[in-house]
Amino acid sequence: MPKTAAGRKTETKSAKLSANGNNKTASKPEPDNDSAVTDVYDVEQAQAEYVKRRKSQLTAIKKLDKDLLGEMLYQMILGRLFERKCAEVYRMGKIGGFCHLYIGQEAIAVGSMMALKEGDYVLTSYRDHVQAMIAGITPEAVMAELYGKATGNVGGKGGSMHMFSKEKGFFGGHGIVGGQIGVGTGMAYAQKYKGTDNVTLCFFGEAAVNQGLFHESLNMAQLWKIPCIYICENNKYGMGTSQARAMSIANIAKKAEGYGMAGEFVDGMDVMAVREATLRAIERARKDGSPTLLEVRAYRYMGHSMSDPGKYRTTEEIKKYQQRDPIALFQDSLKEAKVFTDQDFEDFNAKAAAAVEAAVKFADESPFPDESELMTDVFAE
Amino acid sequence: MPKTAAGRKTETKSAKLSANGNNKTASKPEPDNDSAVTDVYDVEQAQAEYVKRRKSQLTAIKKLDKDLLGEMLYQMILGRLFERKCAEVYRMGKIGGFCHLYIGQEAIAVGSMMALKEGDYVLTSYRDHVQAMIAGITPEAVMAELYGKATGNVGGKGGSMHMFSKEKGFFGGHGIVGGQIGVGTGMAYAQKYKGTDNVTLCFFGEAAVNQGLFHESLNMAQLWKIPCIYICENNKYGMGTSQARAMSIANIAKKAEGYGMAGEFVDGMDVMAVREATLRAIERARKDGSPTLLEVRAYRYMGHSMSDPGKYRTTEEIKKYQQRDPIALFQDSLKEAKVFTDQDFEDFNAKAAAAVEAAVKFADESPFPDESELMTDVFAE
Amino acid sequence: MTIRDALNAALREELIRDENVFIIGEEVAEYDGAYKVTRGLWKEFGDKRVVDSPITELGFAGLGVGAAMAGLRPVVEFMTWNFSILAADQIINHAAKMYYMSGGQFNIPIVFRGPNGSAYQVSSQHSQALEAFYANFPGLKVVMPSTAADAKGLLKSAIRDDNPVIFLEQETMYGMKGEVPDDEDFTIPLGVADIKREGADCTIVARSFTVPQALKAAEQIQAEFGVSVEVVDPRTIKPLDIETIVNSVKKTNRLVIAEESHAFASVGAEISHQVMEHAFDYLDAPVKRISTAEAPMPYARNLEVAALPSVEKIVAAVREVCYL
Amino acid sequence: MTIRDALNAALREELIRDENVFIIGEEVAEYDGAYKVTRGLWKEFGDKRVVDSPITELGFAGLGVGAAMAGLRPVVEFMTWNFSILAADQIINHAAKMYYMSGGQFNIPIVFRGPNGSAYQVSSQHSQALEAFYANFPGLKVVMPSTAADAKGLLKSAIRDDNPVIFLEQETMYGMKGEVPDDEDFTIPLGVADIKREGADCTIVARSFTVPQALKAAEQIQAEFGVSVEVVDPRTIKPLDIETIVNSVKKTNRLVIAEESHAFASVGAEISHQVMEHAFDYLDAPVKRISTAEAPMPYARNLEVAALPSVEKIVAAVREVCYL
Ligand SMILES: Cc1ncc(C[n+]2csc(CCOP(=O)(O)OP(=O)(O)O)c2C)c(N)n1
Ligand SMILES: Cc1ncc(C[n+]2csc(CCOP(=O)(O)OP(=O)(O)O)c2C)c(N)n1
Ligand SMILES: [Mg+2]
Ligand SMILES: [Mg+2]
Repeated sequence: MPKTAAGRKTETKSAKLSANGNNKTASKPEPDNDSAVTDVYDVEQAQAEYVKRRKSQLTAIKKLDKDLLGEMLYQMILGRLFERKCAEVYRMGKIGGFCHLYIGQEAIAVGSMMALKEGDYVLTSYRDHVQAMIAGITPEAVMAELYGKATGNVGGKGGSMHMFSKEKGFFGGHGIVGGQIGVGTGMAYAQKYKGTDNVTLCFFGEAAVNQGLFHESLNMAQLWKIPCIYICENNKYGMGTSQARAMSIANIAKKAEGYGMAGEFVDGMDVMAVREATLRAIERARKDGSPTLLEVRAYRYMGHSMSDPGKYRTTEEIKKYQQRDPIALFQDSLKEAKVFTDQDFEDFNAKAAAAVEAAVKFADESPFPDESELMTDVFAE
Repeated sequence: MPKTAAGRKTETKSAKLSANGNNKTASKPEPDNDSAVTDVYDVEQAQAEYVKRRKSQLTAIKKLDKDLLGEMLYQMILGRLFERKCAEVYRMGKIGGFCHLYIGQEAIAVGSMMALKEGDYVLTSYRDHVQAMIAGITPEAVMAELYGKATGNVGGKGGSMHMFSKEKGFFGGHGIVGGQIGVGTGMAYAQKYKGTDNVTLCFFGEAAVNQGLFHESLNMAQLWKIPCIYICENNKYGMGTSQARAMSIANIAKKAEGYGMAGEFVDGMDVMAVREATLRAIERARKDGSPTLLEVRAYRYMGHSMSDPGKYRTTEEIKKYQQRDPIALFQDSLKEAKVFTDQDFEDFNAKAAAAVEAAVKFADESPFPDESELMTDVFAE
Repeated sequence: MTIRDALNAALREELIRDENVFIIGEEVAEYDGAYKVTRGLWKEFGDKRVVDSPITELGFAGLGVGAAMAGLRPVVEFMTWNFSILAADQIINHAAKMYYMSGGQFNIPIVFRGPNGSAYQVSSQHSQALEAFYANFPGLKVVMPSTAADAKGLLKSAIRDDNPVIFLEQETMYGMKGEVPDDEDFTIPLGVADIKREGADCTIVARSFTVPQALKAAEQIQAEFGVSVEVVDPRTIKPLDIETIVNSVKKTNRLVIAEESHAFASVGAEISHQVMEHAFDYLDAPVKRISTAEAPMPYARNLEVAALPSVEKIVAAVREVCYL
Repeated sequence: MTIRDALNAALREELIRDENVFIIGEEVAEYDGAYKVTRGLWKEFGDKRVVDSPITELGFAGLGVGAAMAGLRPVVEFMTWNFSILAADQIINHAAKMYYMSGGQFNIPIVFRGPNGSAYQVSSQHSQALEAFYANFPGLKVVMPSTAADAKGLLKSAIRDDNPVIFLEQETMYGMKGEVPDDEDFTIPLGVADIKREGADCTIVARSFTVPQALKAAEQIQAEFGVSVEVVDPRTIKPLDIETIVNSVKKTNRLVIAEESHAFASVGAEISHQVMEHAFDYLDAPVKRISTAEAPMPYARNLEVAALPSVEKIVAAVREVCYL
């Protein structure tokens, strides 16, 4: 009988349903040692591998345009500061509904999206503020949307989970776990149908992989060579449920084989690694439409949403993953490669902080939508 | 980029969406040579492998109880003759709605179901007459159901697609492609929950594998060790669409790996091979609930349903597969093993033919349900 | 021309007219469609425009939604609407809401179509009429043609519409014949009811499956009682042309609603309520509704017939509201 | 006791009473439930009885249906009913029809439960009220409690019922308090409406979200106009206790229906139609319906408030039907 593949340290055992459960009194969880779901992301090992590829990475960094590197770092910092501010103003009651923050995962969006070209498309889940800004929606418009203001990027109609910009090729912001996997497949289908060599980046969490739509979409994508790049942001948890408690295998990239698709595992704390893996996937997709499944492993620093007390994990665990903070790692490399100095980093930080402040001010000062807006945009004319 | 695994002769290429499709006039299918979906079932190779294991199979046959072997053969013959009769009376207008025949696949149901024990459960798709009879529903009750008579096994309420018997552990007869995969997972879940070592056999076609529910169910089954044996009856077509045109890989058993599940490929024309693979799966399942995915390859001799003209395949193709007819193969072995003689085969045939005639007579003479039945069985009291 | 051929012609003309239109669904291409509505289209237009999908309803509906967001105009066939329930999340949570939740940026020009309702003993999992299911959600248009001309004109409008349209056909009606204008620009606007038969004494609002029944019932009533029945076919359920219905009721003062769907929270209930809202003082009898029995559909022919609306049931209903 | 705690108590008591009862859903166990309805149950009953599922709505609904066929009594939580749309095929095509299509052999004793409707700015994909969606299908019972006592008594009945029950809660009401009998055998039968306030001049039929609103509206109308409003809460949508509603209307001659769902083909439309059927001659004014606006739910607080039913809207409706 096959054991679950790969995986490093055994962490959680999946145990359910004891076979001798006929006792009337409650039975306690009974660990099932036969089941080998393992930790999806071992910090030490990831770091060891990172150290190994560090040298070639520095070479790669030196070859890149300084402006691009600066923009990559800036977007990561902006994303970080913007999300921190969201938490702050959410607690003040300025943002309503759900609010899912991206802190800790910045390297994924930046590394992948900044490898795109004009005409490529992006879509993601409800955890969408940072992707929206990288796509080019202004922090003002995103923050105003979070406030539910008329100046928000969708006029206050969508809120945190539903950022969109047709102009910037940003196709949302979707609230149904996994729903965007089908939609993204269709967007890429249209790109190929129209005869372009454009691609779609479709982001989703590791828990979304368990949805049937993932399976249906990947089969069609490989069958028809649809140029969709499926980026699974494996941040270890779907709400309070760790991957080990929800999925029968540890290595999601391996699922690609079941579709005959290219699959790759990527260190999501390393923005350059994300960039390079994305570029490989993009090359395949532009050539003949071949799709790719990337499993990018990172960690969600904050709770699932602003209303999550986060009792399902320890502070130690969080601290452990934070040792490999994507911004810190990237700054180290940039410094070592002599692209930027500490002063530059401070400047980026200051610029991002100012942008965030401006966004909040803009949102604060903007009006709520007119009540007549309730009935507009139901149907296109 | 990974190629699709295994597979023998390349048969159909999946080609869609040409990248340069901007011409206003219709574009013809453009074969995509990069895509390696292969024939799922090569007759010569299957036969060669069969010949190889023939000797050990004869030994196995000799070890089995003669009554069991006789019952296996009889059920295969009965299934064959019953289905032929269905086609005949369907054309006479005695059966309404859809009617999906099982001819060519008898070894799958017989080989697997006759490996079960008391308390095990079975469910399948709309192609359910033969499974229903093996479970123990009488040919009379099945035929009367096809006629929509009050004496039918569900009182005329279900028809061809919806045979059920609680008493016999036969859980349907389901019309939504793939729907029974979720239901079967739950039945096996209940078996484990109740502390039994029973298992569920869940049958479905190869086209049902593309449904999201397959993916959702297999993940849960492996995660929680649910004793469900997933039997994919790969008869090469889902209606008029060959597997190669609907699925991005050829080897369905391989999909088990994406769930860390045991997976096995089985020759579905060889009833003994099906039996043995099922017994291996049953052993795993009884031990600790471990599920298995069996891909059992056979061929659908008839159209998808009685209304299918079957233009998507050639007579040659059908004939080719019929060379390895499961009943003929089994009879050869039984004869060579000196278990039964030609006279025995004739007797089985005669008995089955009589049973089918009796079923038709019973159905013909039975009354239609009383109109008051329309509103019964909507809710249980 | 049959309804089947009228639908086929509409698809063909729109495929020719706009290269962004493509058809996707199970068996729509090489098999010519499970019910032959797409017959010949794959041969004529090829793999790019007419696409056989795996059995993966949620998946190809989602693919359609994404393709529509990116500027294509997919026509998604469900082999029957029963299977669309698997795809309902993409229809309701995605197609219907995208335009609104994107603040008017991404409209979804998509048509979901296929046969709805019963089809001669195909039993409970294959016999549902789903118009109420979809009509409850804002953001979807819902269309139900009952004649060949309506089928063609409405399908062309649906494909040209910039919004998601639920287009519900009826398998047992595919072979019904009717005159169809031979004009490539012949369309019927969505949201306009059609008076299929003029009358003065009682209104029947029927749709799809029940329209031919209502017309027959009207003839019978006329012959037997000399009572003149008007038959109104809303054709589009959403937006609903309530005005035409209300005007008819204001004239006849009596209303029977005949529908193939189940009754509870049906489109018939909605029409009944709206008529009361707009013509309360004109009603001389309570609105009478004929729907499919409140049971899953049985297989046995006699039970199926008993479950479905029929000419007899409609006649009885008219007699009831007219006190005949 | 809050509605949340009442539901929790019902679940706990039924888990103790019958070992075939188990709870499955996303975050129901270790997380104590996304909205804490299952708080403490996993600690008390363990992995076997309270099961965290992957995000796989169709899958675990199907698992529940199969387990119910095999004799268990699953309580399936949808984190919100919006996500149940993904599972609708297992609910409608499988759970609802199994008993019928198996000729009465396999009943499905299952409860699907979770919050329905809006929940403070959670936007269009998370704010739908789905009672009409499910109530259209025979074979399902549909329950919508509005008080703590009803929540407990009805949930216990739902779990003990031998049929699939759609149990619709409301997130914004989980914290509402009310008296709850402290009796393990306290149940409320499905299918019995409750008169939440007696009155003589006008009837409001409200359910779930709109019940507290209707009660407030009734007080306001009483205070301002001296008009006495009766508030009827059907509690169970299917089977619907139309008799209690009709008797109320026969007394008051006026009816307002307040509901959180969208209007088109809603449960309100059904009640309106049935009232007309049974009390046509008693109605002194057309039935007035208050529903959520016919648009997907917007995020902005002011738009959301404008979209939803409210005390003010109900007051205005009562004034309209009473000509005040
Ligand atoms: C279909 C559906 N089911 C459940 C939810 C509730 N929900 C929102 S996010 C979430 C967890 C998703 O986890 P994952 O896919 O890993 O993404 P992450 O939040 O970690 O980015 C859940 C259960 C939902 N929005 N949609
Ligand atoms: C959800 C759903 N989609 C489509 C259909 C129509 N349909 C019935 S059988 C079938 C083909 C299924 O093929 P497969 O799973 O290979 O099983 P086989 O018929 O070959 O036994 C289709 C498309 C259906 N019944 N349910
Ligand atoms: Mg996650
Ligand atoms: Mg098949």
